[in-house]
Amino acid sequence: MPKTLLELKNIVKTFPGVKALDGVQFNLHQGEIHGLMGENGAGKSTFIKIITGVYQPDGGEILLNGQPLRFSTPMDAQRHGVAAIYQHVTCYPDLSVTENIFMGHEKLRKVTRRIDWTRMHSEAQKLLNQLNAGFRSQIRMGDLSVARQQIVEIAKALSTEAKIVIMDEPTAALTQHESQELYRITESLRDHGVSIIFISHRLEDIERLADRITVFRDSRYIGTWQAGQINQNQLIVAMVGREITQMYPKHSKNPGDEVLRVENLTRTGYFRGVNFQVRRGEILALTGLVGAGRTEVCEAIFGIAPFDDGSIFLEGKQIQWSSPVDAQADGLAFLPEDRQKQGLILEWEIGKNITLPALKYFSNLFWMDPNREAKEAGRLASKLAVKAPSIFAKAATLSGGNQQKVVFAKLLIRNLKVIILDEPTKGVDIGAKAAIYEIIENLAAEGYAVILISSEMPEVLGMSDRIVVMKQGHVTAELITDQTSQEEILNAAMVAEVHHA
Amino acid sequence: MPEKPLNQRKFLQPEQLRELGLLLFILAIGLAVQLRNPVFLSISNITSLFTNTAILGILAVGMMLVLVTRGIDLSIGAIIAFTGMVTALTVARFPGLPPFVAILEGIIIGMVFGALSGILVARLDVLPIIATLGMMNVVRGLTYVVSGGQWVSSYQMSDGFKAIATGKLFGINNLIVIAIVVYIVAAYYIRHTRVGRRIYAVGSNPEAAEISGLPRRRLIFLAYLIMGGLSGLAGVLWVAKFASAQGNTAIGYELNVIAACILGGVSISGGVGRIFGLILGTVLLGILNNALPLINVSPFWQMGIQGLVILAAVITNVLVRRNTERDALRRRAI
Amino acid sequence: GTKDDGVERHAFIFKNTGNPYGDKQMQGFADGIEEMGFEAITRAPDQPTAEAQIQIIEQLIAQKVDSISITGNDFDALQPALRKAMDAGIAILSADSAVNPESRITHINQADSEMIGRTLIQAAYDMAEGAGEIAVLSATSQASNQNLWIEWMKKELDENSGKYANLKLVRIAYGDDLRDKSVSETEGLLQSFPNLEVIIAPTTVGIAAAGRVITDRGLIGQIDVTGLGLPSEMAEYIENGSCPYMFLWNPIDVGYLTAYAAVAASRGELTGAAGEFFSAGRLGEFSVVKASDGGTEVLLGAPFKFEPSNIGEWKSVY
Amino acid sequence: MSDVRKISIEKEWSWKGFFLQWEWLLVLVLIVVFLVNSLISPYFLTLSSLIQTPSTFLDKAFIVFPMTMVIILGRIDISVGSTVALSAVVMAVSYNAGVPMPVAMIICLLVGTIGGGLNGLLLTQFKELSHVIVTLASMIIYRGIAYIILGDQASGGFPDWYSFLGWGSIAGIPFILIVFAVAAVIFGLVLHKTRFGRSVYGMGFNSTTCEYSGLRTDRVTLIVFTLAGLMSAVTALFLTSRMGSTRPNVATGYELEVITMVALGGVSTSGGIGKIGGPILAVFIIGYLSYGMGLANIQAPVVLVVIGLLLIVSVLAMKFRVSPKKRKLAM
Ligand SMILES: Nc1ncnc2c1ncn2[C@@H]1O[C@H](COP(=O)(O)OP(=O)(O)OP(=O)(O)O)[C@@H](O)[C@H]1O
Ligand SMILES: Nc1ncnc2c1ncn2[C@@H]1O[C@H](COP(=O)(O)OP(=O)(O)OP(=O)(O)O)[C@@H](O)[C@H]1O
Ligand SMILES: [Mg+2]
Ligand SMILES: [Mg+2]
Repeated sequence: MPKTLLELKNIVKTFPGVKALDGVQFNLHQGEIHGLMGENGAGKSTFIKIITGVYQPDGGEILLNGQPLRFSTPMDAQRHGVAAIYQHVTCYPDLSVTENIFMGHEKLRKVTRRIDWTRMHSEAQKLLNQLNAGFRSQIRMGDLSVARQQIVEIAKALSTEAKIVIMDEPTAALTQHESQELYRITESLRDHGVSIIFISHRLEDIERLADRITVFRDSRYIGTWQAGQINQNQLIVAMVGREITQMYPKHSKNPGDEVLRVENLTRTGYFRGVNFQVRRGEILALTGLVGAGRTEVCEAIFGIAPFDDGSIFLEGKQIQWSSPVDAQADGLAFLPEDRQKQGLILEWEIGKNITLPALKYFSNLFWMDPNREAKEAGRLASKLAVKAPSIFAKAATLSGGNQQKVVFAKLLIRNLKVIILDEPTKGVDIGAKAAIYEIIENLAAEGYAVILISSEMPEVLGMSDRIVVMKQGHVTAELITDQTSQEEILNAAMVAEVHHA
Repeated sequence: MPEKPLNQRKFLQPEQLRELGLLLFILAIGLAVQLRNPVFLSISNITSLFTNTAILGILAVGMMLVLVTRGIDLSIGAIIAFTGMVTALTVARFPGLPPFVAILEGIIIGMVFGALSGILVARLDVLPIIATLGMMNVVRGLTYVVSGGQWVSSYQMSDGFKAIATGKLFGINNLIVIAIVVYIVAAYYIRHTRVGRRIYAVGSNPEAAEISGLPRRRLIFLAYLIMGGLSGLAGVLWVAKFASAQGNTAIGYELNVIAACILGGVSISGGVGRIFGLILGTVLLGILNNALPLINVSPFWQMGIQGLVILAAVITNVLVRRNTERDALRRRAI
Repeated sequence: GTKDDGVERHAFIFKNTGNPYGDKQMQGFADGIEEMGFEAITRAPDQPTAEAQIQIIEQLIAQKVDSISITGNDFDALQPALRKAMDAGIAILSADSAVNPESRITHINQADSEMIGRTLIQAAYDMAEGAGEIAVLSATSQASNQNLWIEWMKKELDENSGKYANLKLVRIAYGDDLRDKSVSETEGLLQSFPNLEVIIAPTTVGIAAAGRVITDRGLIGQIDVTGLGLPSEMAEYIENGSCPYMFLWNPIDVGYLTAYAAVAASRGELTGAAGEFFSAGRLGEFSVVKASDGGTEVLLGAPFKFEPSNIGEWKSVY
Repeated sequence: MSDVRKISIEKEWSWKGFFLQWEWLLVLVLIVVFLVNSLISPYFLTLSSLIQTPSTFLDKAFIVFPMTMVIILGRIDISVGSTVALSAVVMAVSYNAGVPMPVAMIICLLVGTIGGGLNGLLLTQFKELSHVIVTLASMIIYRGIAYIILGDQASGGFPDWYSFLGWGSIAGIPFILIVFAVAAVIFGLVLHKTRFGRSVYGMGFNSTTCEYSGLRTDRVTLIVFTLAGLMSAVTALFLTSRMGSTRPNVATGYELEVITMVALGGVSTSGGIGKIGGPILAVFIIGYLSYGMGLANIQAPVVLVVIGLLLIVSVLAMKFRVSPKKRKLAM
């Protein structure tokens, strides 16, 4: 019988208007990786924050090594050997990586009590090397990409030499390759006796890592299984409450005329000589490692960022959008990568968020028409199954996946020709994912051209007609989905030669 | 280096670049003034430039800390007036009071007001600009009330008290010495102590600070407390230097201090600010005040010129920085 | 004016609060009014602006006071407000710093501007021993009385160009009545004109700042400061020699004289025509004379000279 | 998807929520001010006094409208006082150079508009620059230009009819109050009922999202700062009319007074929050308060203290009225 390290019983937590946890239980063994799963909004992140003392539970019991205990602050939890990597990176962008790692438990010199920079830098670098990070610990956190910030968060958890490490969707921002790296690290931690709670929406993460799996649904505890005891379908049923027969909808492949074409698109320092086109009714996947420049290319097309050379053609006519306003007017829509910073106004209600890109449609001459707005927002929110009591709920109170659905609704409010989706299913639960795939497919079927930026191989292979692979700002391959393989894509993304101009 | 870094090592960090730009700007202005009036770079003029800028510089340190926490303090002009008035009244009453006691008194009074702002902002979550705007009115009003509308004049102050600002240590004016000490302590504090770094962390991301359990409120409170203490110190120095305390002392001075900080690269959105930049920002303002009278600019033109120079300084900075960033991108192998 | 409770009320508005010079004027005014058995209202805005004074005037109109005497922050800008007060039957006077003749019955002038201007140049001539560079450190470039005095200084220099052939007015600087600015302007003067002999500062903050700089830099005896200043502020510098002597009138008397003029005016006994006489309590009889701005004024008398021998007794008075 | 969850589109109306609005607190404060004033001065509570009084404090209140927008945007404009001075000075100088008065008034509005527009232009062209430093610089520059133009002179001598702006009444109601009411209605509608207003609020919370959502964020910034300039010029018109002449140093310190009113009005300086009604009430609270205390001949420093305390206390009062449950962002 393995030793139970942490046990939670009957945990209840209510937010104004929402019961986030309703009598939830959980136990964690010494030296296991415990997968925690559930739909968006099931209460996973809230549960984690209760363990680490960010929130105090309204009811229930927490036992650490059999002793009842409550952490009043995360610092407190850290002292008891509990470290957490939160779902949304909580870094200090203006400080160095070293400081981000050691903030809260800085290394001090013995007598003078001054910060021991030399030691902190070298230890931080050691941790980074251990994680194969490939950047220096002196650089500013804000200069790193989200994926690299995630690595720093892991280093931070390691630095506290915690007995329990909690990871809330650590792979959401990572590519396949980087995820592999993370698996390796996680397993080696476990092998050193650390217990790990691992939250993810990706079945392959859980399949690969978890020794046991616990599922929450609608704020309730559903069950705990040994990894071998439950297959994928059963797991999905546990999470969603029904079967999802088909993750990727059947795609009717009969693309029409070309809608958007980019030729030799170049932005100094970001990407060079990018060519591709997308046709009516087609889903084009844009894939590659994080930092390959996919986002930058699409932002340049959308008019948010400039480009130095090359041209863009919409339905055969050369155009140049100097701002998203023009791009939108011509029927281009863009779903940004970072839904909290770029996609939503968190303090606003759902409805207002949805209508933001199309204020013009809801105003007569000057005046806004709130009724029309509410109707349309309600229609879209229902269509995308946003889980919220009303469209007047604040976006900040939604779970990650539901927030993403709201951002998605923002796109659908306008008439479109081309849709660019930058990692649309990042951090989205499996039910919502299926829904989003269906929406994407419907859009393609209706004749829209879709550009899908994705780092998830199954998604790329399951959804697209064609695949463009980027590496270091260059297109290294253009592949027909039906005639390619995962190996070929990864090869183009990681190994292919890039010819520097 | 065990590994090849992915991000190329940059020759200069963006902040350093910014400071270099400002430094060049200052040198250019200095040169231009020097050509018009050779007195500018004389020892005596430089001494007076720094003496007159010392108080601004001391205040800028406190304001930087407050700005780093995403705050702002508009009450410092009023606090200077109040502490100056009260210490002057004390000195007038007890001429034998040792100067350092007067300084201490000023610092303590300043810290009391700083603590009040700190409680309002950090404990009661009042927005900094509102809390300190309110404090500004209250403290300024109180200054008139405690003084009964009277001034304290130079003959009422002991020589020892006035020597706080006019005396010399190692041949250097006390004000400059005090400013240097403040800068050294501040530089050490924000770079090498835990609390100092944590103030930056709180400003950089308050939510993260909260979640990782930093004492966010206490750190913000501390920033206002320090600002208050430095304002109190400045109040004493001000009164000692000008040998007069009056109700409208340092009215509107907060804007000068904020300008010095922002010129020096402190960001009003928190988390960013360096001592060296602060020195440059302060010196640039000091030069503007010192140089224009020297080169015989009509008094009616002085204001316009000062504003233009400030604008030119910040815009050149942006342009220089954009340019170097473009170069850096060009060098990046893509 | 209407009197609800039978007691006449007379108001005095100074430039701004927290100014001991103004306090003394207000005190003198209140003394005079109360001596006559009436009620005095003394007001001052927190900032020395015409806008703020207009608000106070309106408040006084609503209170239906009998007279308003004002130390104007602006020569012209108070006219509409003061006209409104006049239309409401309130007697309007200006004191110390004038408002334009259309908006006042008469002006109580602390001293003849011409005399001040000329006296200050003569003092500088005396201190420079007949030759050398002199500079003026004024308040703001807007201050109307300072500007008038400076004009008379220039006139004195021009009209007696023979006598002042070797006296050179090199610069007029403005310290805006701010301590820090006045100090850096003074230092600017010292740096720019190494041969400077005398600084004339016809303003309290300016003259004290100049005295401070001269004292700090050990230039006592080399550069002399003179002008107009409060004895309390200047005591140290007169005693240590950086300012051999300076001038001022008694602000208490300015206020006191204004009080008597205001009461007389509110009764219609004083209409502001040149040649009229009225009596001002302990100060005796005064006459209304023509002023250089086209209106009329009442002159308090010659400015008083403060020097090492008498500063001791005055420094604690005002 | 099969199980489409129904999401409500009916807005819940709650009396509690309605009465917990900041504006009600301000109404309460205003009533208290009225009561106290009529107690301390017999001259306060007369109809004519109440109606006529606003003309003594409304001049700077025109800037409160655009400043509300600027602050909702999460910015601040400290150049408004200087813009008032510059546009007043240019108007006076051009009138005295022979330009007909109506044209001079249009010039005044133009100068203000250009001044505000330049701020907006700088902020949109140099996004790296902080709004504080830009408007601080223009604050110094605009007043500097006013000094360059007019030096130590005053300029005035306007035609008689011009004084009607600041002093005249229509049917017993001060003209300035009428204009203020019209402006309040216009700004209220623009801010709360139009697309533009919605964009302003959105940008106050998150301007990146607004940009990605295809709002013309630069244009909104430009318009808001231009409005600040324009309304400063309107203030200049009324202020000059009230003073009959102008100087380069008029309207000093207006920026902080205006910001105080906007802050008391419940507009959050961190952006996105606030309604037009609050600042309007705050204008009258501060105006009547200082007028009433002036009637009682209370000295200016005391008035300062009272206004400062009022600002702090009312902000605190609001804090403790609504439950202090703070929204935590999903981490
Ligand atoms: N601070 C808060 N205030 C109000 N409601 C909240 C708050 N935080 C979370 N909730 C609500 O609690 C529920 C659980 O949210 P939680 O973030 O724990 O979900 P999750 O399982 O982590 O979802 P995801 O997979 O999308 O991250 C959701 O309905 C959410 O809207
Ligand atoms: N070697 C490098 N040195 C400095 N910056 C780099 C380097 N490689 C990439 N970057 C930049 O780092 C930033 C962050 O990358 P990010 O993770 O956002 O990837 P991305 O460009 O959005 O691509 P993708 O969407 O394919 O992940 C990008 O601006 C990228 O150009
Ligand atoms: Mg979560
Ligand atoms: Mg990307």
